[in-house]
Amino acid sequence: MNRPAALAALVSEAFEGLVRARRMTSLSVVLIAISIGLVGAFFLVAENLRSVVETVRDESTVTVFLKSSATEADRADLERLAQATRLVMKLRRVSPDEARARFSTWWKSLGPAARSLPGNPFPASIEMELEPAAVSSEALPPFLKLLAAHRAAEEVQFDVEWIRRLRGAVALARLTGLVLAALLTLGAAFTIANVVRLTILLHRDEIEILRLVGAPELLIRGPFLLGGLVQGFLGALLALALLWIVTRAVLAWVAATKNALLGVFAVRFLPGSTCLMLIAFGLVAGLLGGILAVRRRNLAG
Amino acid sequence: MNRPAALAALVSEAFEGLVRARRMTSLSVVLIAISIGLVGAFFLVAENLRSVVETVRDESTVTVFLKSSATEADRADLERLAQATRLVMKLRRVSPDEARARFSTWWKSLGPAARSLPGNPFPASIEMELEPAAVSSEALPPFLKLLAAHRAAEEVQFDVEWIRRLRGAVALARLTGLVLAALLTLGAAFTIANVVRLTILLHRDEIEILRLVGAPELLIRGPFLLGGLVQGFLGALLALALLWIVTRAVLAWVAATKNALLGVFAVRFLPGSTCLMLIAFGLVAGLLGGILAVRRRNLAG
Amino acid sequence: MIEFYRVAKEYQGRRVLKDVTFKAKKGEFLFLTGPSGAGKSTLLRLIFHAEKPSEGQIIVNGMNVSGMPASRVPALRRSMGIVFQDYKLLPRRTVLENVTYVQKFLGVPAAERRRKAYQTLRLVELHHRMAALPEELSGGEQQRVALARALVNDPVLLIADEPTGNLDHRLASEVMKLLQDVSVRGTTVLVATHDMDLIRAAGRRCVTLDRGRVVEGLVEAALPPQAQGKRGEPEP
Amino acid sequence: MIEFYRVAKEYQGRRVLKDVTFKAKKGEFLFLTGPSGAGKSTLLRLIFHAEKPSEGQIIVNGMNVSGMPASRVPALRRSMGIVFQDYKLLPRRTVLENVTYVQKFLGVPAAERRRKAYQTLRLVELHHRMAALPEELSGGEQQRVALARALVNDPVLLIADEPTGNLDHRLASEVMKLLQDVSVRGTTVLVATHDMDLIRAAGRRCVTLDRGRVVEGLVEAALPPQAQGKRGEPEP
Ligand SMILES: Nc1ncnc2c1ncn2[C@@H]1O[C@H](COP(=O)(O)OP(=O)(O)OP(=O)(O)O)[C@@H](O)[C@H]1O
Ligand SMILES: Nc1ncnc2c1ncn2[C@@H]1O[C@H](COP(=O)(O)OP(=O)(O)OP(=O)(O)O)[C@@H](O)[C@H]1O
Ligand SMILES: [Mg+2]
Ligand SMILES: [Mg+2]
Repeated sequence: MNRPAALAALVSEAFEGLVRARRMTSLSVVLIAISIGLVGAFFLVAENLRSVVETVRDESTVTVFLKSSATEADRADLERLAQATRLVMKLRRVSPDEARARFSTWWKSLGPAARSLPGNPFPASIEMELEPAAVSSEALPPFLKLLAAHRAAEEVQFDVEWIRRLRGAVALARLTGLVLAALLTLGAAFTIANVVRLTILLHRDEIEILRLVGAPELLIRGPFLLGGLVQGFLGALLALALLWIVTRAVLAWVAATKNALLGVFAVRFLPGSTCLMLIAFGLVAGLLGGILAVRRRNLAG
Repeated sequence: MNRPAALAALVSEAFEGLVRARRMTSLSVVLIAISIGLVGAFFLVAENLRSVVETVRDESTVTVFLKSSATEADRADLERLAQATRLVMKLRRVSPDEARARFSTWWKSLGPAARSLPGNPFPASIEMELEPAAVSSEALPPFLKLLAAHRAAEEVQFDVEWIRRLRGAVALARLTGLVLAALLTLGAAFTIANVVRLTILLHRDEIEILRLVGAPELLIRGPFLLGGLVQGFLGALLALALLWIVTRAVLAWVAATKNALLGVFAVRFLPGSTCLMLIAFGLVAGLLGGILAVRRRNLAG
Repeated sequence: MIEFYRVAKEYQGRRVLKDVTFKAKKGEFLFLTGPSGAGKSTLLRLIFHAEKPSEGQIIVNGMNVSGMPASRVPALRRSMGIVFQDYKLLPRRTVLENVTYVQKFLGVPAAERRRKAYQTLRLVELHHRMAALPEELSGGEQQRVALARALVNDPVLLIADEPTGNLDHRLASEVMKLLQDVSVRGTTVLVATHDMDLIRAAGRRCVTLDRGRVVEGLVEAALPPQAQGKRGEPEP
Repeated sequence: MIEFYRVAKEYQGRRVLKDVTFKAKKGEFLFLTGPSGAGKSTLLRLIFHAEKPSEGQIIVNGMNVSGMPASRVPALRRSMGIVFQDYKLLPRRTVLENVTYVQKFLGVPAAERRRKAYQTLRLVELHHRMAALPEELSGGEQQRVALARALVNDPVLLIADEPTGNLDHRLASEVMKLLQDVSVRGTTVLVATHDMDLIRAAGRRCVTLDRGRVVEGLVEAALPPQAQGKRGEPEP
């Protein structure tokens, strides 16, 4: 037995089989692409919503609006208070001018008007960006109370309910996301295994004949295993291509739409590592599907 | 030809076929269930995130913090100003006591402490809930400017950037959701059609024989059509059952977890109408799949 | 009943039937013979519209088969009984179901189907295997099931492609007797075979094909073997 | 070479082979005959381990087939050439691929496979149809492809189940001549058939089965037909 030639024959057989059963092959590639594509779509959405999640984290900021009577010593005192706790990550003073400038940036058309206001209606403030853990920390309420009681503080703004809700939403979305991702992954593996199994069922007559004429098991199963692998690979590539096209389309839509609100999102494609992961997933699923499908029990038909 | 008997034979044939090919049937039912389940999962997530979306709408509120010197006339003046525009949906006065009470509800453990504070650090305010369209309206900036310039206003709070971002996030999520739902629906229909087609491919030898012995086309195709319908129906039922179990599981997890942040979500199952829609989807997809699959061209093998 | 007029059949440029003309009257029993690959099966397949002729006219039962719309083909085939050379039994159905499958959908009640199938299977000595699947039958048994299926519905035309190829002598003669009985009752019977002994024993008209051509339109029985043995089969 | 010792085979309680004992020596040419359903194919299937015997011992080529592990079955089958009663050709492969499929995976180069296939197909007069698919062949042509596949690899044992059932007389005798040549070159040949003429013409040993039992262990050729015609086939 000439091993390299036999191997070459096996590989060529697998490819010929895929080409001969063009329709079946494209069908299973598309089914696999759908499965992997859904997993990919999930990651894509997650990737693009990450900025929102990060925004939510950014927003856990306590703003202390200062009385106009507040002195430099008052400010330093407030800052010392903040730094004494482990809750605050970053401190930033916002002067009334800065507040007005910020307002102008947000409302560009209003900028000149804001600058020409008699006096400055915006109070000075200190923004205290909290540590991520701070929101649910037990030390936060006393700290807020301390700030509110400070003589220089006009108003302490920390919309807890709002943040609680958002955090809940994000946690729920994460949870559903995880469940969904797990389901999708299982579904994709299941689909691929079954597509390979169906291919085998479709060829059960051939398999019976090959067995009867003494074809080695490796030769009978090999092409299906290889075929599963190739289909998994092609499916993953197709899925990535489809996702890329969808991403482009969304981007084009976002760019074309006059809705400025969407402009804040830089629609991103999946990072390279995720793409590789999806391809690996296709390969592994194809191989596993093939292995599952060609167990002797299944081949016996 | 005895028509009722023939019809009964057709139906019984379809069911016998499904039972005889148990493995194939359960396989395609599961594949269909996965397809429909994904669509359903999407709706389920959408259903449960709707409250968040509604929250975002709630939050387009302008809060005018009042100077302690503000008189009743000032308040009425501000309210008049607000009502003169078409931007404001609802007005609400928040007294310092109310603000403190609200704070206490949010931070239950802090309630007594807040009440025992010397004096009341919370300023009075007027909350102006905006019309949904107001956020992107051109009339909003001048209105905000007007409010800020009012003699009784200490501070006008309307975190535009924040709202812009959230609105963008919601819009993007909606868009991705729509694209995803469309893809999922297409994917489900495609899967079902192809599962039925594969069933037919698996029976191509029988179909050829039936043709040769003069079986009427209706008899050849009927069982596959009916089979597609039944598989679609069973798949939809299975999908709903799976989704229900997942919902229960998430609910149990939320209840068991100590994370109070998740408590704000009442995890809901799909409304009855959506369930019916999914079942109808399964039926239609099964039937369409069957029709597509049994076109003469496909049956010719 | 069956009329071929200058029929030709081509597959990808290969002519497997050329200028075939013959007639079979109602109730006639006609043999079709010729060496392997002569075109016997192809000729039969033209009759039940499994293939379309490349040239010529085919009239079956007064209908022009060559130009028949697809929608009328099933009824045409149901009016015939066909024994295929490779049997074409439904693989995952019992013998009973194989024999009466089409009747079921024409609304024939189960009891009647069973009775009819039993009677017909008795004729081919397989009534005790009604519940068996084809793969549980021997080659000859499968062939007899195929014959029973063709006979069960009292067809006006019976087409049998090599119906005794896997049967021993005794069964083969039984089957031929059966076919002759059927033809006596008015059914036109057309049997393709290369078993010259059968043809001789039956003593019926015979059309001989060779490489797609009719070389002998009419061979009466009991002629000396040489009359058909153009290609010189070694005689026992 | 082949030895059956008190072999029995049962399917769901039906005994289709009972107490079968016989021997075939290396290079011998042995016929197996008997009426339809006698158990010929079942006996052959036991030899290449497509079925396991319910009782008894089967020795093939010095190996005990009855207790053979599944992993050694493919090699056993590759050492034989098998012609199946229903041919078992790969449906979507050309004649060439059908004949040399297994060799391809044993690393035999394409040119050599082609040459060998051509030579073998010439013997059955099908060398001009190497590119055809089985469905494009007549029944007899398919049967000859099956024979070519069995012969192509110079097997030590050739098993042929009804190899001439769809062949005309001339081809049938050619095939028998071919099988005898093969046996002369040292291959053991075992042919199941109910064509008594063939057996008589070949003049070889013959095992006759009836309802699963060996009723005649040894029938020499050229005996008067009555000697085998126990069940009374009508003679021409
Ligand atoms: N679909 C096809 N494509 C190409 N050639 C075909 C096709 N069907 C049949 N042929 C060829 O036509 C010729 C006649 O075939 P046919 O089956 O009619 O022969 P036959 O007389 O029935 O032979 P046998 O006795 O072996 O069954 C054969 O050479 C065969 O190879
Ligand atoms: N898988 C099976 N299950 C049940 N019965 C079977 C099975 N295979 C064969 N038989 C029965 O065993 C008997 C012998 O079958 P076998 O195929 O060996 O006959 P044979 O001698 O080859 O007949 P033929 O000449 O018709 O091919 C038959 O009655 C057949 O129905
Ligand atoms: Mg033929
Ligand atoms: Mg047999």
